[in-house]
Amino acid sequence: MLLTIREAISLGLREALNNNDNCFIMGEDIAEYGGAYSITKGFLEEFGKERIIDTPISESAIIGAGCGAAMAGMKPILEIMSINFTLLAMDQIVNNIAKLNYLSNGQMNVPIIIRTVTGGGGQLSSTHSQSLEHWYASVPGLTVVNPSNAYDALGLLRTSIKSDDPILFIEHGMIYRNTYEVPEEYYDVPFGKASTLELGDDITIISYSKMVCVSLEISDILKKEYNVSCDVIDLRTLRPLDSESIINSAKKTGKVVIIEEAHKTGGFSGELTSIIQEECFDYMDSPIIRICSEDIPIPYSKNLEDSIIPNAKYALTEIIKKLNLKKI
Amino acid sequence: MLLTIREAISLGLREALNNNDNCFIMGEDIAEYGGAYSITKGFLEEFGKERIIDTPISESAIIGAGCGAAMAGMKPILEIMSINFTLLAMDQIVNNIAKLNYLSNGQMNVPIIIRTVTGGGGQLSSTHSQSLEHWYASVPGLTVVNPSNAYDALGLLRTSIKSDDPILFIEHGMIYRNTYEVPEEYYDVPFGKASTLELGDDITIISYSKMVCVSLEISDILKKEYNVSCDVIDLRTLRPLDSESIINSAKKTGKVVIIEEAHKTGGFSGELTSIIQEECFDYMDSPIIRICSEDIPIPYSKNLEDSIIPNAKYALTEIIKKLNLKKI
Amino acid sequence: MDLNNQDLLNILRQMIVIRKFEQSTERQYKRGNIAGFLHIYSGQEAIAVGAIGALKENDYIVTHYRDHGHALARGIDPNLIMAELYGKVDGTNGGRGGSMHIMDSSKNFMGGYAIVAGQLPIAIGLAMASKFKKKNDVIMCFFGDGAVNEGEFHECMNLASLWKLPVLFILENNLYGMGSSIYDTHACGKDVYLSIEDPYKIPAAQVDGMDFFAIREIVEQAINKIRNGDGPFFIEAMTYRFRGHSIADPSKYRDTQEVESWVDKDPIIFLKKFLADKDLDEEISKIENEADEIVVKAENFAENSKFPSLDSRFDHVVNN
Amino acid sequence: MDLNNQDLLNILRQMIVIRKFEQSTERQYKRGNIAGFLHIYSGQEAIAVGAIGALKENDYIVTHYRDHGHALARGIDPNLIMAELYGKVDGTNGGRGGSMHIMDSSKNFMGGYAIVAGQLPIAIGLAMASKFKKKNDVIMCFFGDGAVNEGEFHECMNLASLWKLPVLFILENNLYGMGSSIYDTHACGKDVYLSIEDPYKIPAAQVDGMDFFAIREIVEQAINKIRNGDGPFFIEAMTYRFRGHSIADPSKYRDTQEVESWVDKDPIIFLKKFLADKDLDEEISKIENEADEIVVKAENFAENSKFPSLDSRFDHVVNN
Ligand SMILES: Cc1ncc(C[n+]2csc(CCOP(=O)(O)OP(=O)(O)O)c2C)c(N)n1
Ligand SMILES: Cc1ncc(C[n+]2csc(CCOP(=O)(O)OP(=O)(O)O)c2C)c(N)n1
Ligand SMILES: [Mg+2]
Ligand SMILES: [Mg+2]
Repeated sequence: MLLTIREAISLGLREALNNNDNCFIMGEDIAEYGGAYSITKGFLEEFGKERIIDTPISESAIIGAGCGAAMAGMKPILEIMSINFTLLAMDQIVNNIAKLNYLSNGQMNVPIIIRTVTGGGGQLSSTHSQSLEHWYASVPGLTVVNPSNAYDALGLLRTSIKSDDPILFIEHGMIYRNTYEVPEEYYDVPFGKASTLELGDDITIISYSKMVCVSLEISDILKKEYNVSCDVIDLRTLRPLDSESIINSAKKTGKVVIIEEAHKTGGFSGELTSIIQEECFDYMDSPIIRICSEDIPIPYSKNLEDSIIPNAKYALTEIIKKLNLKKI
Repeated sequence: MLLTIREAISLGLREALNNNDNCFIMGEDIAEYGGAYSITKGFLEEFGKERIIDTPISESAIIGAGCGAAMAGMKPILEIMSINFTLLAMDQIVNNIAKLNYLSNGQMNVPIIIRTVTGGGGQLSSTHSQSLEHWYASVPGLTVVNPSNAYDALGLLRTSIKSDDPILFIEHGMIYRNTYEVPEEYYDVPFGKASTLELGDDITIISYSKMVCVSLEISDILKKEYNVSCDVIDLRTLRPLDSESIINSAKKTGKVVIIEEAHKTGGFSGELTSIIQEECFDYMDSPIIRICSEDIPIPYSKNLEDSIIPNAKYALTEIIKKLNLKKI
Repeated sequence: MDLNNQDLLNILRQMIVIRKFEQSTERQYKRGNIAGFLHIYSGQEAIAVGAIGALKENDYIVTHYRDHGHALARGIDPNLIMAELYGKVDGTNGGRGGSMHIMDSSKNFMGGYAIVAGQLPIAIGLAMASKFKKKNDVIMCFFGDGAVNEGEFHECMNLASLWKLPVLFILENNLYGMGSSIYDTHACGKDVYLSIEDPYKIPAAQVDGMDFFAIREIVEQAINKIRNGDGPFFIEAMTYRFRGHSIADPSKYRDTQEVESWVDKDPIIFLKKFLADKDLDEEISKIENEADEIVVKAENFAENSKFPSLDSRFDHVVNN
Repeated sequence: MDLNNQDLLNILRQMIVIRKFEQSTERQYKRGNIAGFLHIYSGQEAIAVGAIGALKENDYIVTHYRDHGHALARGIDPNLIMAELYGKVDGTNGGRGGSMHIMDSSKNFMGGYAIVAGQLPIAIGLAMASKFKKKNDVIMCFFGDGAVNEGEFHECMNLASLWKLPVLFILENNLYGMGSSIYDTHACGKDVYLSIEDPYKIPAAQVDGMDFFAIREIVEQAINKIRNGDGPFFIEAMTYRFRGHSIADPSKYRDTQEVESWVDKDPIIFLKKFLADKDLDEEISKIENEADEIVVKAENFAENSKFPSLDSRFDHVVNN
């Protein structure tokens, strides 16, 4: 069936609610309003207000409450409208949700899913356009999921629902409407397994979330116009990270490009680079190329925003220049 | 004069209060109690309660208030007992303090200093032992200072006080008592200039904060027992970062070790590695070595904590193994 | 409050300019000249105009993302505000902020903030500075009913009271935070002011937010007390937004009867009625025309302004 | 509350065990067997014993870092608690938590939390689960007066009330948060309960925290109401910590007179006085001896337990 990412996520949430009586959804304006991104539209009518819970604007208490409910055997799915607002609940996520299993020596599980929306591109200015998933990906105890398409969104959501670990399920606001073929029959997508969306020999392109779309666009042009074939690797989950796929591909191609929406300095691209240079030192033909947002707060003005967040044109220019590619 | 880091910081704060009538200090238990780490002991008596302000336990409002005061021409110095507690004020730091200058197109300065304490090693368990400075170092707009000794602490604090930018001044709880020679006469230490504490030819060791002590210990042993000489680079400020010093040293030695207390995955070591491999690709003899805390919440038990946070013994073992060094 | 006819006409003019400005922003959004999030102030004009008009030049204002009305009431040039909405270089923030972040430090208009309740601590800090410097400046801090549920709100009430800070908190209670009714999100229901005075020892009052005179009166009283050194004051102005939460919101969660009953209390019509027997019809229709002109001028100005140059994007990330 | 002599002796015993346990932890800290932060509960025993004793097995408890008293009152083996303080593998948390994080899920003791107010949202969530599953379990949530100033506290009061959750909030108001007096940090002064009932519509009461009977009585009433489906209840127990904030604190900010006046109200002496004319002297001195033995046994147990193996450090970071 053809599904948008939005529909795929809605479908997965419906499944979770249908299959698990202890599963409930809560968040700001998710019930009556249907969610800021309409993911839970109609859920209130379908599942009732005990399971589809509108909350006050109290991110910290809400996320902490999700933690407590999970500890008591529930399966809470929280929606936080924007990853920017998770900053208000950072303490609950990092100090309680991520650590309780370890701190209690395995006595307490926190099987919570926190769904939120990352990224810029909507002219929402600097406080509403950040990509912060790499911070969470650096916290032991968390699982960080970043789907780039409807197939993965549904498959990873199913795995999230089965998991007993706390999960940050991070959607990108600008690709909700992208449409993909998704099987009717049940499948899921495991954590820690990247997917190779294109197979090639010359360059490895690593990305996740919306930047996968950019990667695919580039890979296409590189093939057609430069006769260069790429492995396009979609990490799918930042934590756990599929180092193996990255390493194998880097060893094969000897040339790696990482495309990430986070600011360059301190983004996850540094981690990826480090792993590759640690494991593939002798295989690399040239420096790993990082294509990221510039180190500038994302401004409102469209031309400025566009010039800061990576797009295919910019990425291509960089790659061609740095790898000295020639048109056929 | 001989000063501990604690004394150097106290001295710098006294200077600031004496030289700038608009400077005030606020934080939890900094006045009457003298500060959780006794940095502001005696300040209340010396400067009065209008300038040495005890606050309720309200991190978000306090830090945001510092922002507002700075916008109105004050020079607020805030103390947050532990970098772990800054998570409760993350939104104010990241969305207001870091961005207002940019967002207002230069109309609004936020010349605030937030002093806080990072690191583990005190058996404070997982919520009180984190090293989170690399998160802040990834935020455009912030300046992130991590002194490793009394000379730098005082010199960097003086620069922080003169700066019109928002500064996170991050101290390490386990080295406050270390003693150093500090000049009587005025000096300061600029941002974005690393210091090379040992000069060598064979290996570049990069670190900051407490891990500089570890680096110096290792460098000493490497020289004496392995006849290996090291550049020991103390970054001093993570943002702005002195890429130049790093690059020059890496080009010279061709071997780089980064020692950092943050968890390995997603720490700042990845950023450093990336820069080096981007700029010194052809100069590197072997993969850059990252020595960091393991990806585990820091537990209370001393033997576990010690096994997770890098120390000289562990770092040395790693370096010797990875670089295949032989005793003389 | 001693207002002659000319004063009243000025006030009406301000309110009409805001209304027409907002109608323009909606149009321009649909044409694609404005983007991002856009929150319309229509219906709440009496509050901005009533409150801000009582301030002196040196006083400060902070508010939230629904900030066009406050900016206009503070006398910021509509051209610059509109240019900001268009993302142009002549905008108040040079196009970096957009609708949610109008800032003009030359008018001590310290900005719109887009994180709910995030501006309250800023107000606390501005007030600390005012007090520290013995300047007697008042800080006027606007926010919505949704902000009351953020913990930060409470931290700020406590600090303002403890330190007797010169802040005038103005809650624009339009009964909804996005699609959520205050009855579903606030334990004590709509009368928020009742939960301020006792726990925080901050004098608090509720006022009809559609009635310019009621607002101006209580605000003047409050400002007097604040300048007198009595510490903070809290005003809850009951109001309604005539449009959806943002331009993307069809506002289906409110029933038409409710909406209509509030539209009947339109603050502009209210003020016009008050002026009805003063023989000012001609002046009023002149005002309407002037307001139209102001808005058209602003649109043209914004249209003709340039986008910021790409090179400028690096400016002001840091100073040093 | 219907307590015979045996019950009362048991209660006294619990309080004495806590006191002697705390005295032991101070000694062992000085000897280097315990490290990190250590917060002593001495002086507040009547609250933990009075409140927790009124719970059923299925009820839940969360508290803050000053948690030894609550853990002991819940019946967690003192050996395991002491082993945790020693950082040993037999500790409640296998040595991973230390003093601030005693946890025992087999007793629904969901732990001590070290971020001020961080446990309150957890209580909200446990209560949501209880309500959702129609289990009628009560969640007892302890916290200090300092926690009241965190925004999270207010968010949680609002949620508990809005959703009528089965939480019993117990504020142990010992008048100080670290070195800060509640008068300097809380706008409404020491009587926090006065700022709960009206704004949040949560019934609230203040009680003498040194008086076991007063506590048990109000807690039983509160639990009855909560189990009855009436929603949350808030108790402010006025108390005092006899020692510094933590073992590192010489507590110079409190004057001796104040300290002495509270030591005169020692909850253990209070209970002993109540028992004075019941001819139980022999039993009581037996209890004192037993308590000594329990503590010595715990020390020995902890001493003899092993440190966790280094390999085990990877366990439970995640499940999958
Ligand atoms: C911390 C945070 N949470 C959520 C949002 C999303 N959001 C934007 S406005 C809004 C409603 C606020 O309502 P209210 O304070 O009543 O102001 P109004 O829009 O009614 O003027 C929400 C939930 C946000 N911007 N910040
Ligand atoms: C968010 C946060 N801020 C600050 C601290 C440091 N701190 C630990 S305990 C404490 C005082 C808390 O006082 P109170 O809640 O009254 O509890 P008490 O210690 O008196 O039992 C402070 C400030 C912390 N642990 N967490
Ligand atoms: Mg509202
Ligand atoms: Mg206390």
